[in-house]
Amino acid sequence: MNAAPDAAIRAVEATLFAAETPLSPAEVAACVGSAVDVRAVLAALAADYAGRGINLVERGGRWHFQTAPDLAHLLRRERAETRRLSRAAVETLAIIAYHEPVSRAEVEAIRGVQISKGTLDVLIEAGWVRPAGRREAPGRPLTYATTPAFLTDFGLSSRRDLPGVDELAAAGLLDPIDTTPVMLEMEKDGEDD
Amino acid sequence: MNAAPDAAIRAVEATLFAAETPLSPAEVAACVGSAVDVRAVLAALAADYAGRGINLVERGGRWHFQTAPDLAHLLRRERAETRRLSRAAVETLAIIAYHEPVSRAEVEAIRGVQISKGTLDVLIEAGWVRPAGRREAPGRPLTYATTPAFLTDFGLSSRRDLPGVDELAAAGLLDPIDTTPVMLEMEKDGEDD
Amino acid sequence: MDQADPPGPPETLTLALSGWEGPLDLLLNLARSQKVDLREISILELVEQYLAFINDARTLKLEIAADYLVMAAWLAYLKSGLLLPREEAPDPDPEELALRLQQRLQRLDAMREAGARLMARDRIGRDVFRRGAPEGLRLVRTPHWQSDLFAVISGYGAVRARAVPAMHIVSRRLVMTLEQAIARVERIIGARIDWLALERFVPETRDEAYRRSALASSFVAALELARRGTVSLRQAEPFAPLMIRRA
Repeated sequence: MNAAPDAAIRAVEATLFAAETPLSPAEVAACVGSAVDVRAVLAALAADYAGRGINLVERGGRWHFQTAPDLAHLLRRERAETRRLSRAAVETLAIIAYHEPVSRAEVEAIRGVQISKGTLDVLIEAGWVRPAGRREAPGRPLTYATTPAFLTDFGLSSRRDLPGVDELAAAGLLDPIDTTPVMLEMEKDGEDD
Repeated sequence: MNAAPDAAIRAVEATLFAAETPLSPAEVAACVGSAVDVRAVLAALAADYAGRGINLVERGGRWHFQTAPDLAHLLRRERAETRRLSRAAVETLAIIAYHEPVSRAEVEAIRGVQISKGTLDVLIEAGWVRPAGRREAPGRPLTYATTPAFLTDFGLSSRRDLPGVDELAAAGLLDPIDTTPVMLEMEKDGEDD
Repeated sequence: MDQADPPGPPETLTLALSGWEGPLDLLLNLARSQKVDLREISILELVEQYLAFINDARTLKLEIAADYLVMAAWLAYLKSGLLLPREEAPDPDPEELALRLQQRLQRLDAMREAGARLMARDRIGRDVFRRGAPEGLRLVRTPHWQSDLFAVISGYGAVRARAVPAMHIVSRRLVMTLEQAIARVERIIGARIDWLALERFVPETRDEAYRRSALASSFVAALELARRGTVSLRQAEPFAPLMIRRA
């Protein structure tokens, strides 16, 4: 930019900066006075800011400042956060793995409680569950199955590696150790967030 | 400004421009990456914008862009005049700013009158004053201090920037406040009027 | 105005004083009228001005708030102290009081001035403006989900276990019934005439739960037999051994 912008440039610059909406040249002129050749100043300002982190742009005859498009990533930073699956999500994943393909209603029947919308979303987002087509049955319910990533991430070479019900019983994993009343386990949407 | 600012300058410029609140150098660094010497870039950017219609300023350790003060007449017109503070509120704000942390009794001792209930509320609601803990003294009075927003809104880089603060301190006018009412020293003599 | 005006009939003329925020404010304005630096004002002259002002107000039959009168009284007292020869001056030292009054006026004046200078600064939202429509900075958290095979397997186990009807089995515990205890106490007591501690009636066992059951039952049995008049009980003091003998 120029070292010493003239009064008109400074005025237009400040006006557009403080404005809450993009301004037409006429609106700018209403602020800075009609003595200013607003269009010329806008063009000069746009040139001043070209290549900077802030640009002056025209959209549909109205002007506003915006951050340079190539810097958008600075304004929207992503941070990966490791999160453990909720119990509802783990159980849903397990039921899908043991019974796939399985519909949502079947998962709920097996779990004995409803599953929130977020629970399946989390499993799909994690890449472990995928929609697996509709069942040819009344209502044509969507079914779900596990993905190859599920096998990889959980160290299984195939679903046959999952221990069977008998083996679970032998390992004590079918003992009614769970003392939490099932009825209390009402799921809220977003529980898995 | 320079014709082709480097990537660091552009990044800091865009970040501060997009931010909804003033940012500390650490917050800027969190956006632009720790490889950038944020303080040096901030100084360079502030120099770039000096003399323009927009300035980069530091207030209480945080940085933001704002319009140049001399252009106030252009911008003020369309905006509702900010609420006028009562004389009591102005004086109370000044006393808190110059003496903080300060108790209500101390404010009253300086002003020679009680503070009405609304006065402190107005200052707290404006975001300029906050409760600042209790003093370890008889009665454990609550004290008040100014906020970062006070510095921002009044264009102060820090409390050392308060107008005339050095002269007042040198004159002993910012010494701890004696809250004993003058009248108490009279004892009973002069009361038969 | 910070200070509530004193209650009074609406027609009463409090106007003359209502421009002042209390006596200190009035004093400061009078002091300023001396047109010298506040550090050099004459306190005596100030006292005279104040008292004259209050007197004028009174001759005009104006209602004067009490705190103005208290200040007037205090200033009259201060004046008399200041006029006394130094050695006769009362305690506290009037010169000291005058100095403190002067400092209070200076400080109030300084804060008023500071307030005015603060208000005159370029204020955000009045003189300078932040960006009208900032894009905003957003931190988007992308979750990276974690679980493991054991969680899945045991989760499935928990689901299946919930589906299985639960059967509750109460485990049998060895106890000594009251009837057994009564029979046992009667049998042991039958052959003895000396006092026996309650513990002596409890069979030797390694089963702590059974021992406690036997102790409790033997105690109740002793009470029951005492009620029937079969045995006598004696205890020297609270928590001393409970002694039992044939009645």
